[in-house]
Amino acid sequence: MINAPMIFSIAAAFKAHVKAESLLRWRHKSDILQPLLFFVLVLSLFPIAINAPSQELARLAPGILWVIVLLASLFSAEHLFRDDLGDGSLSAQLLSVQPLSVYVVAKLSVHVAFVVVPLALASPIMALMLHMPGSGVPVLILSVLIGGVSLSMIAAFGAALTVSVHQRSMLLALITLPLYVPVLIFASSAIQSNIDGTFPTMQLLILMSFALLSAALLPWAISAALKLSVENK
Amino acid sequence: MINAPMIFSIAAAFKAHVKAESLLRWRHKSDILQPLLFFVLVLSLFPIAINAPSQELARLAPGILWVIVLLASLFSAEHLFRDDLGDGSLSAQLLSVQPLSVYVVAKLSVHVAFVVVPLALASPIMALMLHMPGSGVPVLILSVLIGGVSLSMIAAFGAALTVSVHQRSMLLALITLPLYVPVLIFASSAIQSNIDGTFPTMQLLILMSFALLSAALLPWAISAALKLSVENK
Amino acid sequence: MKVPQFIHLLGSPPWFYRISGQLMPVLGLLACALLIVAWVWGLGFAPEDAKQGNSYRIIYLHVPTAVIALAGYYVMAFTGLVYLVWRIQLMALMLKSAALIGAAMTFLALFSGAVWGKPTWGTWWVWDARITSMLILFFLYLGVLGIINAFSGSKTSQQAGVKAASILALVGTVNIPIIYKSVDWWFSLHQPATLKLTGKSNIDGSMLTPLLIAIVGCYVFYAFMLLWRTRIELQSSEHNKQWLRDAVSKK
Amino acid sequence: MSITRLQVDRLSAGYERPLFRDVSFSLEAQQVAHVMGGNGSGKTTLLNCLLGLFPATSGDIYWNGFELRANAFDAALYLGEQVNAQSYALGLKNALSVRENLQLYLSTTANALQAASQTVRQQRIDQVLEQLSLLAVANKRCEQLSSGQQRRVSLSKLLLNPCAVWVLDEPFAAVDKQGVVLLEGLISQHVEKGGSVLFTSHQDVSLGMSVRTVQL
Amino acid sequence: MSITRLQVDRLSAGYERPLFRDVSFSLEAQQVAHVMGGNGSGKTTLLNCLLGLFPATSGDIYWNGFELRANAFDAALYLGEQVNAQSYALGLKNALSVRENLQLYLSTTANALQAASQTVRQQRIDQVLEQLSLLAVANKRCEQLSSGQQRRVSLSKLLLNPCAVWVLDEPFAAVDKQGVVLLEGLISQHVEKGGSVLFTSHQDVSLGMSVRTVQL
Ligand code: HEM
Ligand SMILES: Nc1ncnc2c1ncn2[C@@H]1O[C@H](COP(=O)(O)OP(=O)(O)OP(=O)(O)O)[C@@H](O)[C@H]1O
Ligand SMILES: Nc1ncnc2c1ncn2[C@@H]1O[C@H](COP(=O)(O)OP(=O)(O)OP(=O)(O)O)[C@@H](O)[C@H]1O
Ligand SMILES: [Mg+2]
Ligand SMILES: [Mg+2]
Repeated sequence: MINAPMIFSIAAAFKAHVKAESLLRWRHKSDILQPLLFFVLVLSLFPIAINAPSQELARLAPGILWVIVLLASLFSAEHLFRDDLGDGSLSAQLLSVQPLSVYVVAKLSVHVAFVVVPLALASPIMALMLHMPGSGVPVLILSVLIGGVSLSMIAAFGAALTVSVHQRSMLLALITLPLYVPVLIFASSAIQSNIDGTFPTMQLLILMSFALLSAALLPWAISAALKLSVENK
Repeated sequence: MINAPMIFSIAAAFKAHVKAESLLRWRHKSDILQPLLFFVLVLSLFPIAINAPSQELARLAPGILWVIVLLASLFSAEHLFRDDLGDGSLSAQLLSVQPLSVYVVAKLSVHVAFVVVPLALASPIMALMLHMPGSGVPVLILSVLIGGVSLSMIAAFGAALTVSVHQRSMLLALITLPLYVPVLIFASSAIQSNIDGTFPTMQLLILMSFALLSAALLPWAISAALKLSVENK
Repeated sequence: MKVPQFIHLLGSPPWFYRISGQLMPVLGLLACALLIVAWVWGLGFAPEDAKQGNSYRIIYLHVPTAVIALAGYYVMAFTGLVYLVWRIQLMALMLKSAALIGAAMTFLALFSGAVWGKPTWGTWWVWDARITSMLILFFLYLGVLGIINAFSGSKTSQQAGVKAASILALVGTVNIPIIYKSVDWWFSLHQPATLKLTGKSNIDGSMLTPLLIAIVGCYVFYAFMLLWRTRIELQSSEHNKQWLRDAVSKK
Repeated sequence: MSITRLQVDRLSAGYERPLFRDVSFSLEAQQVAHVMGGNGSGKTTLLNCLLGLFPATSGDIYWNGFELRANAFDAALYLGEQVNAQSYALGLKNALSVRENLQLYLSTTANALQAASQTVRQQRIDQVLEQLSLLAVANKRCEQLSSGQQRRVSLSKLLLNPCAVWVLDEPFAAVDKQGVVLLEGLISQHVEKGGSVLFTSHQDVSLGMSVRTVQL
Repeated sequence: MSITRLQVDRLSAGYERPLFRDVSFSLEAQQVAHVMGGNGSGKTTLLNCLLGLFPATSGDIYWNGFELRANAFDAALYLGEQVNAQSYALGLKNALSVRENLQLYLSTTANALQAASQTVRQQRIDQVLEQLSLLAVANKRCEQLSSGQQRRVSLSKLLLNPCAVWVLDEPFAAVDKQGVVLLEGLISQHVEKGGSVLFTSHQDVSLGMSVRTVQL
């Protein structure tokens, strides 16, 4: 049995990681609802705080919605790697022959599926609550879906950098929020221009290229950051 | 030496807890700046996202500022009891002859000093960034100082209830934000009415009574919640 | 502390199981009867509203659920109080049931209100005092459910969870009047008069009677649901107890 | 005439199923009891019950003749197991140095040195650190210690706070041979001076005195 | 003719000051080495160095003749110390059951069973659980286990993944007597079959074979 050949396939490992990660999320079922709840909760603070007539709310809606999407994606990424560092699975991944990026990409895919997709699906209801004109809704959903990919990657990068740090939430915000700005600009501009009557092809294409760029580059940065975090532990 | 009398004074214990807690915060110096940074960062997202003329921003400023104060106080309380539960100090406190509330009140006082006071001091700069009229600033500072006490108590209550829970940030938000609403209302109303030219005596008095009420009642609820969290661990 | 007789009885699951078994058919039938009468009357026979046409008829669902939603929170908090003071296990189960049913009722009130809003105000949602308070109430319920759900390990941690939920419910009870009052005050400052439709009722008497019946029916329905859910919880938590097997096999 | 420090009567506890049923024993002054049992037999659970940190299903616990109510006793000093998901950790603050941790311990718990001057306390702490060979790392933060050193810091509380009953969950885990001998010595001395010790351990312990066993 | 599995040449490492200097040793097939030293002598640090999880100050490490680069080897199976602030924990997911943890382990690491069918793997897991007397808690979540049971779950990876070199940091801590005997047996068997083991322990271990010691 000793020195038996180690059979190993990247595709199989990817699938296994996706399965494991989904299982873990599923085990904490209520966590799945949490970004959504956060979305609704923070959203309802604004009308209370601002107490403005509904036309004005409607005009602010795209901006407010997108700020909340940023915050929700930020805080839902906070714990992405924490458990794995604490329980030793991260160092086990580092020791394994498999490239760390397989694990990273699998984890991120599950994260996008469990966080970004629900946020996108819920956004029409939120738009309704802020009296946003119905014409803006399809682009809103699209922008959250496409922009959400970049947001998740950026937030995961921040989470990987700060995972070994004591109180990480605020530091994470500090790293992540500035990187979010381009996405925020093009996303809220897309919705606004759609409400104003022009289909925002340009903005959506730019968001798309952000998404591709971050999905292509950030997993490497994340892997490198995770290695540092293990050594720093 | 065995059975030596146990000398014990509530005042001394309170002082010792305050000292220890301040030392711990001081050890993680960067954590002190974090609520402030969060405040600035999230605030600066709004002008980008909303893209409104400055008069309009100014009118929204009290509301937006206060929503961010809520979020900052929420997330800075998240880890209040986490370390103490994890490293066993909380169960040591439970076993001790001292009432748990001495520890709770000491911890909360330090929290208010390290979070609420800096937020209040920083708020004028934030008000400036949103073009809020200078006349609103003194009341803004007052409202953050007074309202911040209730917010800290409420957030600490949420933190105590959720400290033994796996992924707690969102559950904490769910518990805490609804309880924040009255503070939010009277604080933003106070600033608004001050800008409009009347000194908001009534609102400030109400905020003050909220602060007294929560400072008088919630420490008990927090102590009780902490006991339960140890059992759940 | 001296335990009152009634509370003492509640401490005995077999007693509750027996009594609720007898009460439930009565309550169930009564609720059905009242609700059928109210809805048939309200939907079929009450006159059309001068301003809103037929869409107002959703009031027969909307108002009863809204009323129960608030009352349900107090019921839940009361069970929590009794549980904290006397440590009666049955109250823990009842608190769980009350939280679930209350949240469902609140959701129904919000949902029926939104459906009503579309034809009346031309929009699904409006930030007016009562609606906002109702939404906050919904969050308060979700918080209690979230806590119960989060403490889901062993039996001990479930008990700790119910205690935590009770504390939260009690804190919420102190807060609800404050929240309602402040929201009401705040929105009355700025709200344009057109949105005051939910304000003082100027409902015709012939519309009011079925509404009152529907409200009473809904209360009875709530009581029925509470007993029913609690029985289910009881069955699953005491599934290996002898008295339960006896009680089930007697049927 | 001996003083009964701890009296346990027909105690039962468990999670879904009972882990132990009707356990009865007592611990008097100048006695040592070793709680024995395999992995998962319920030793940690038993200790937590005795201190009111875990609810018992039935049975009674008396400390110095009074019934147990959690949160109101100074009868015992409890050092938990070295981390395990649901057990109680060592009670050390990672961010503080060893010395700061012990100072904090002295100032926040009720103990004989609470009224003593700063210098007296400081001296006592240095003595204790010396005894446990921790002087070299006294100014390191606890998170920078090895696992055995962390356990030693937690053990030094036994010397700082002269409590009559020591309740120790796996105190010999992670300490090296020299440390085991040292701790055995501490326990013997404590018992000779009239103290009582209740501990769990998977290792054989040689205390040079009779040890009651509580088998789970 | 023996295969050199691990070769360490004049290795030094430490934090502010060096913990050990110029440590050299080698580990061949069918050999066991016991890393010895008091608390804080640097055993855990040494093992982390060997696996590339901590940077050495100087010296060379060769695994199967190749120089160590972190993140690219399947040569060894490393089980860390049971939690301590800076060390590596057991690699178990608290929220998953024992069985799920082992399934996850099998499916996400490169191992001989990776291509095997679901049933084969399941059977193997059940065998291993039986061997470590964990069948009774196989469906409990790991956070609900006692510390010894958690350690046993982590040890069961040794049997699931037939890796040539085992690197074990305090594997005997927290396990009961019966568990110690079991683990000693596992180590002996592994070595007889041609494996190598490097471990640390403060307890005396009787393996019935010659053990090299590496003194720090
Ligand atoms: C999501 C939207 C809505 C919510 C959450 C909501 C909530 C409530 C609540 C909490 C009550 C209180 C019952 C009481 O005070 O005892 C109520 C009553 C009522 N609502 Fe709504 N409502 C909504 C939409 C609407 C709409 C669109 C209308 C009609 C135009 C409407 C008309 C009424 C009326 C007529 C009453 C009875 C008033 C009274 O008895 O004084 N509501 N609603
Ligand atoms: N992050 C760190 N920063 C500074 N010093 C450290 C750090 N981690 C460990 N040390 C020091 O390195 C030394 C060796 O630690 P290590 O964990 O390797 O010891 P060990 O031999 O495994 O001890 P034990 O038997 O207690 O497990 C200790 O004296 C410790 O104080
Ligand atoms: N939170 C929990 N939920 C369910 N079961 C639990 C929980 N905590 C512990 N158990 C179970 O209770 C049993 C006893 O655990 P305990 O920690 O008391 O054992 P122990 O005797 O201290 O073991 P060890 O020697 O390994 O430290 C174990 O079988 C464990 O699975
Ligand atoms: Mg134990
Ligand atoms: Mg070590």
